[in-house]
Amino acid sequence: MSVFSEYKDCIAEGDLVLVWISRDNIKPIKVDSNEVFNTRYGSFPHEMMIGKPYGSQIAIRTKGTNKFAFIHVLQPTPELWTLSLPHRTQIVYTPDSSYIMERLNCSPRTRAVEAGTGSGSFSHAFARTVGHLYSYEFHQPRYEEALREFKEHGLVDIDKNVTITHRDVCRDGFRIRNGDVTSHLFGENETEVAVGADVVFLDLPAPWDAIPHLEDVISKDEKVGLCCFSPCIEQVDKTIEVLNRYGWSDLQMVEIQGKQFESRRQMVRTLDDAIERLRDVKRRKNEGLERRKRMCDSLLNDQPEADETVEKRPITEKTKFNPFGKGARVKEGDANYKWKQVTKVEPEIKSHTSYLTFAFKVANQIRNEEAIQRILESSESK
Amino acid sequence: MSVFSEYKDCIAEGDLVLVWISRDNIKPIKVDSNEVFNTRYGSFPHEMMIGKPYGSQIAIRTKGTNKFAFIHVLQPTPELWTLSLPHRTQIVYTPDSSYIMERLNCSPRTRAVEAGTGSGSFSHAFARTVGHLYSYEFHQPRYEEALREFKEHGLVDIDKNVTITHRDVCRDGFRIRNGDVTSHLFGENETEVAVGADVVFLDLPAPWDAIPHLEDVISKDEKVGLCCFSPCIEQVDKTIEVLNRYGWSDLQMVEIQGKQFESRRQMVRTLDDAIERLRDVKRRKNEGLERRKRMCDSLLNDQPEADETVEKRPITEKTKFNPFGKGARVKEGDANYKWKQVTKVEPEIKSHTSYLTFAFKVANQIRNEEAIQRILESSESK
Amino acid sequence: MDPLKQLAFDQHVILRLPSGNRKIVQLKPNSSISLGKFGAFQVNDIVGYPLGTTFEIYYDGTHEPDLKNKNRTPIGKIRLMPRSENENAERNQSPLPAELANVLSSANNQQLVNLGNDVQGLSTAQIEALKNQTASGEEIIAKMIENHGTFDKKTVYSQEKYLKRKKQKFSKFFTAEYLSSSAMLQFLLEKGDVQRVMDMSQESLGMLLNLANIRSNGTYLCVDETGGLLVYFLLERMFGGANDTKAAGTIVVVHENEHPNLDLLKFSNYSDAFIKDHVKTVSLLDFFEPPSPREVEAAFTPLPKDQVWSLKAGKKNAYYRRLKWYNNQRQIISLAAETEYDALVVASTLHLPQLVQRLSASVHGSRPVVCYSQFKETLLELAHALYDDLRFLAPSILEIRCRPYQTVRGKLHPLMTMHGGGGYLLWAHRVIPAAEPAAT
Amino acid sequence: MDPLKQLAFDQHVILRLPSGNRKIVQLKPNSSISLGKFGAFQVNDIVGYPLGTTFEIYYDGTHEPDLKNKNRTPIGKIRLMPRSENENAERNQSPLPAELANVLSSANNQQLVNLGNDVQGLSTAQIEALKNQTASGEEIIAKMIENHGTFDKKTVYSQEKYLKRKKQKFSKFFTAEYLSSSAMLQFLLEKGDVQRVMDMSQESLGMLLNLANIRSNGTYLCVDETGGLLVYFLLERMFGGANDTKAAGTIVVVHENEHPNLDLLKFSNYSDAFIKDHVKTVSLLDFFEPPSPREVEAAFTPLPKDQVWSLKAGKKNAYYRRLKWYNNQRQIISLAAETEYDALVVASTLHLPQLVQRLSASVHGSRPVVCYSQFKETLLELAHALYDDLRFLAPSILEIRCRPYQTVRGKLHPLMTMHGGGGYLLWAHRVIPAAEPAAT
Repeated sequence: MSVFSEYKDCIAEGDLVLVWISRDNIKPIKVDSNEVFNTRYGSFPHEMMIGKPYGSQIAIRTKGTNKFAFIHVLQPTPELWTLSLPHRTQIVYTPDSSYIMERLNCSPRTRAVEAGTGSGSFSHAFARTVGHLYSYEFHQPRYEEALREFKEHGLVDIDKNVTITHRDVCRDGFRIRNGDVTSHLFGENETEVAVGADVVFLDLPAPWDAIPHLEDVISKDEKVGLCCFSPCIEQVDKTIEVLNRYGWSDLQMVEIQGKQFESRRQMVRTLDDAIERLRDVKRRKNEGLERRKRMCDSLLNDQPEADETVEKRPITEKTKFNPFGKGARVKEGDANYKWKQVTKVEPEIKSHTSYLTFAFKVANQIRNEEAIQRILESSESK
Repeated sequence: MSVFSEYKDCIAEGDLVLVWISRDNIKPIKVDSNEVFNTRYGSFPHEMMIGKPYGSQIAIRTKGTNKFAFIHVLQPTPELWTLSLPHRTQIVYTPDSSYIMERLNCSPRTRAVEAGTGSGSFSHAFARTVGHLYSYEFHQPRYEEALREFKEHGLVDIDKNVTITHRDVCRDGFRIRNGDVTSHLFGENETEVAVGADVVFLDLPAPWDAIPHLEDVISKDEKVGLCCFSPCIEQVDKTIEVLNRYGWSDLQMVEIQGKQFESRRQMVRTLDDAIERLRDVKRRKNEGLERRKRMCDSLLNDQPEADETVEKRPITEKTKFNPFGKGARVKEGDANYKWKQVTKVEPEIKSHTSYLTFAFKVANQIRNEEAIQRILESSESK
Repeated sequence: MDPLKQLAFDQHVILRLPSGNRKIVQLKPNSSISLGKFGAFQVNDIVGYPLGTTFEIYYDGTHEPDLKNKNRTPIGKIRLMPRSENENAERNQSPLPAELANVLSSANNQQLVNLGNDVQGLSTAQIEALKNQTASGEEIIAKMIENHGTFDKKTVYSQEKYLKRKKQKFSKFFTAEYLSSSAMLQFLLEKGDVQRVMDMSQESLGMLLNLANIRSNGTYLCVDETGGLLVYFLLERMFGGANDTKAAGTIVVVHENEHPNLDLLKFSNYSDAFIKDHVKTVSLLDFFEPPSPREVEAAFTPLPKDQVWSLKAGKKNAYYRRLKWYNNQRQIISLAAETEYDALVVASTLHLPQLVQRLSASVHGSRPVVCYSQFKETLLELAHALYDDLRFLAPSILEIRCRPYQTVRGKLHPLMTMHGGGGYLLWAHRVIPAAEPAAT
Repeated sequence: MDPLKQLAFDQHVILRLPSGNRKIVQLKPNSSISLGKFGAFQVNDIVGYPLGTTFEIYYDGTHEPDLKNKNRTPIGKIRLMPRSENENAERNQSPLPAELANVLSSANNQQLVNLGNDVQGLSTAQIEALKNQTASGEEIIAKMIENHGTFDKKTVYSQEKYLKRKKQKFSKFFTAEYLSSSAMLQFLLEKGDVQRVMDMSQESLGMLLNLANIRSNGTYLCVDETGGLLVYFLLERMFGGANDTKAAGTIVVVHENEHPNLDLLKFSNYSDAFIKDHVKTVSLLDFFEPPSPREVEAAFTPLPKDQVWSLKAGKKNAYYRRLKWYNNQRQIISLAAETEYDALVVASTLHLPQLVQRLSASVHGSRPVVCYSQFKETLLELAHALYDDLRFLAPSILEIRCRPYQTVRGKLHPLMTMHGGGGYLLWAHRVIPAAEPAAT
């Protein structure tokens, strides 16, 4: 079974595991009891993971410094995989892929076509959800890499729900025939795969060249949904033109904008405290002036040393009242201060990925009149 | 002096005043001691406003119901005017106009060209800030209405900083000559206005037709900034093409997105309270069951009436513990409950107004070599 | 007929009207459905066509006037909408709708002076008469353009705006769509039930489903204050509307009130039996204070079947009542104390830190915790609480917004106004903290 | 020469570099300015040209190598950048840069296999040699394309990306711009001073200036924790950089520490005298607890001028010290107790409800109160406080965001990544509540 399609309880030898080091450092590993996972914080023998439940924190003392270091070991999901995967191309991120899947109503009943495979990020999300995914990749090295990866992840195999095909769909269309470079294993008398897709996702520089070929592989007796993923607005324009020409309707282009927020704290600094601080500074300044004057006077007048204890206070100290910890390094959330919870958007936001152009098609708008009559008659006879 | 360009202290007869009834109901009135301002909450005689400082709340008791009703009287600003003005066309809202003004570095030194005038929303903001505004409107009734309004607002007059001209700038350009339909009052030997604009704002359906005419009116010895305001992306495309052709550079198109949030409160409903409530319901249900059983038993057994007081509690009451005021109408912020401050975006947001395309031009990239030499020599001799 | 592909009898479907509004209807055999000003039709006339088909209602003058109720919309006939009309955008290169092809237009509105309704040559009465005749929406609109005094003074842009408005007013067509969870959400939002659905949006829910890794064969713990909408989203993702699925998968709904509220599921096309199999409910009280297994087992012991059969009628009934109680108690114990869930999905207005932290005790390691809230501020409080709790990995607050465009060639731009809101998500993973290893 | 139109000696200007980075420099006569890898130039060569001019630095081989410091950038010559290069976008219809006109390209990257740097025929050493010769950036890039092994296997899109990257690396041009307040903000953000400028954005500041109705002849109360940036924005809007303005207008800055921090104003081109005239500062303590006028008047009485003249030297000095103190105290009293401000503008990390409510006592009726904050949550708290205070009308929280596009024909799209942040604004008006009229 695929580690992506089955919930696993404990980590076993040979499992694909995602090691969470930090938010932007998640590494896939294949568990091997002879191996060690190295980070700059310390080394974690795979042995420590085996038998532990997924989600476990693995903690060590580092050799040299004897510091506490840890990682978390997670079971892969398509969304975590997207955060960790090796980029072969620009990838489709979860805000886009999740919207596309929801808008095209993806479920175990779905038969989906995806071109191109790219880094396989969206393929994993599709594979988790749909009945079958037909993925196409035109770039030979990327095709081979994706095929190997999908096999390793248990997505491509007999009984599995992903088929990947090496193909320039813009030139050669979507039909998968015996002899093509594809992961599909043809049966004895099988000459062509019956794709019958009801969901189509095109992540291609020129989707308009691929759209005319879709007729060969889409389902004819139901509503089919399509999404084109294009970075530039001019691509959208050309896509709309061709979609209209080929009988797709209900066109709508949308953008998805995703933002992530950090949870932070800001010190609550009251006006009263700020004023009191200034008052204190002023007081001390005046005291300092007077003290200096008195010292000067006493020096001149040669008075007794009775006052000395009072005067010995260092005159450099400006203020003792320091409600905001100025000058010190105050840690956010320090219990000695009051804090207000605030959100902060990530410093760099993904302000644009691509435009999503949706369209739909019901190829054969016909009904079986006889079947309707039969149903009506049978219900009347009841 | 214009009520828009001079801070006034108190309301006087004849003043243009903005009456704030509610956030989306702001009405401009001309103060006239014989008039009454009517709202559906009550009638406010202008008399009550005269002599009061701007910003005053005017409060009355309504005649029939004797209810407390009030309005606020404000001095107009371009931003408040934008919220209250009669829409002759789509207007430029403050998030856009403020960004344009800032990006084009508007100040009292600015000489601005605006086409078209439209509802005059942006004209008021320009007039507040710039040295001079040349506004053009091609639609005759709108031109006349804007002219009347600008005069009333003290923007157009001798010594004032707005000139409005009736013109189809796409066809006839921007030059203002003696004999044109314009608010400019020509001097005796003056045949043409020396516009010399360093800021240009084009809110036109086809800005590309106007751009070639700009050469006549823009300043030549400094950097000139331009902004085109267009709702559709195809307009941006054509605009970019023409801007490139006419030597404008540093092109950048942006969108401004403005959101407004309401400050609200959400009741803090703890899990413990919710569980306690269920416990209470269950207890009462059990008690009810037992009570009914006991009443049944006592009826059958014909017991004394000693227990009656206890049993008379109405058995319909489901729970006495009602920490969240269920069933009652709880006002947001009711002091009997705990609340969390939350923000809520307005129910309908302006998701798009127009694309803003900026471009810049330095016409004459030359310097006065002699002047430079003189400065250098004089500084050396010091 | 496959009710997931074709319009089927007794199915709930959602109709899209020319105004852009939606309406949920059930396709009862031999009944009719009225769409008000957009006409009325016989259910039998549309059943069997693919879901997503657009139909036009037309009147050929043969319909019987309703003598009892003159205001009742007469039932028209149905034909398939010709495809060229059945589109938001134009098919051909020219962005000009056919209706405007032979009409003059102005380069701008310069000559246009607003005269209100006076420029429309047809009186309201004449238009009403047209409507009651055989005239289709298109014919009415064509007549109105013909009789419009200053139509040629408008720009093409203004003409198109006019046309669109009139089409929305006089066209009589509708599209019958599958009632997906997103369609139900859209319907409720348009209906004004924004608070009821906690201001959710399709994009936030789509993100929630993916982040929570929802799929068939999972067992999910869920708090749903929307009356079943969230549960419907989960069901659709897990089973795709199929009653005959072989897939396993369970949603356990923990509810705040004595009885769960999943009313919206009655519009779904899942059978009661299917829902009973795949959706379990348990109150917060029962979940956090389940009965003790020992007491339950002590109170009742199921009998072997043959012994039950031999019971007398009265006793048999009592036995089955007790058995039902026993099974119910067993189920509560199982859901509350014996299940490690594959995700926690929360959409609740209860104070989140307490709720999420306590429910998460039942979530398996490495599984996602996803919480929807209308307000970012409540998630912020939750995020800080989860940060301080070692059982949660990397809580993040997310905002997802979809921005739809007017998707017409030559006039592409984002919609000018949109419904605000859409809420926020918190995403974290349940993890199992390790004891700090002893210093070596 | 008008320093607001032309590059002037001793002026601070901001230089835009091919990398998109910015650099603030002062144009000292007879000095040179180094832009690192983008070359170095003589200030005298650019002064006098209009602000906004783009210059190219070129080396014709005549420059003296710096024998003492080989790493020092040699000073090149200046010429005006030909206008066709001086653009982000292409002039002509074809979206193809001239460099690619005679190069083959592929319809897609299908044939492209990533081989790292090996496909570049020129070695790093060869490129370095080219750079040290007379070669201009364009010549180097042309040579690199020529020697690129698989350039013809790239799509046009990929080729353009390559070209852009190389241009940023090897081009030697810069644009000398006026140092506006927005430019200064941009510079500080790029420099990484995000916290110092409270994560402000140009769009939020622009909105703030308009909402606060900032213009010449106003008297504004201001709290500025950004070291003077906010004050600079106000000054620019009020006076447009002109030292010789006849316009009145004052900014009163209330500061939290003993001394105000308006350090950034030293990069502005306003004279010290101008700033002294138009920017007054007073500490929070002095503002809220000003000296009593009676005590100040009792402590000192200014003498008529002729009496001052007749004072002896020592006494005269003492008199002037006392007079300075007196004027200072009088000014504090005037600013704190005798001025009704035309707007309150706040950018502070102090607890806002207290701060804004107390400062607003000095704001005239009908005048705006605008508060910038990096965080929406602190403004939310403020909004609730102002709602409960009848002196404030309709507090609103606003978010303004600018979304820039890659503005190239045929490849229009929003920038893929952007700096987050930009803060939020609260906008309200100061009003004067009326007593509830007696019931009649």
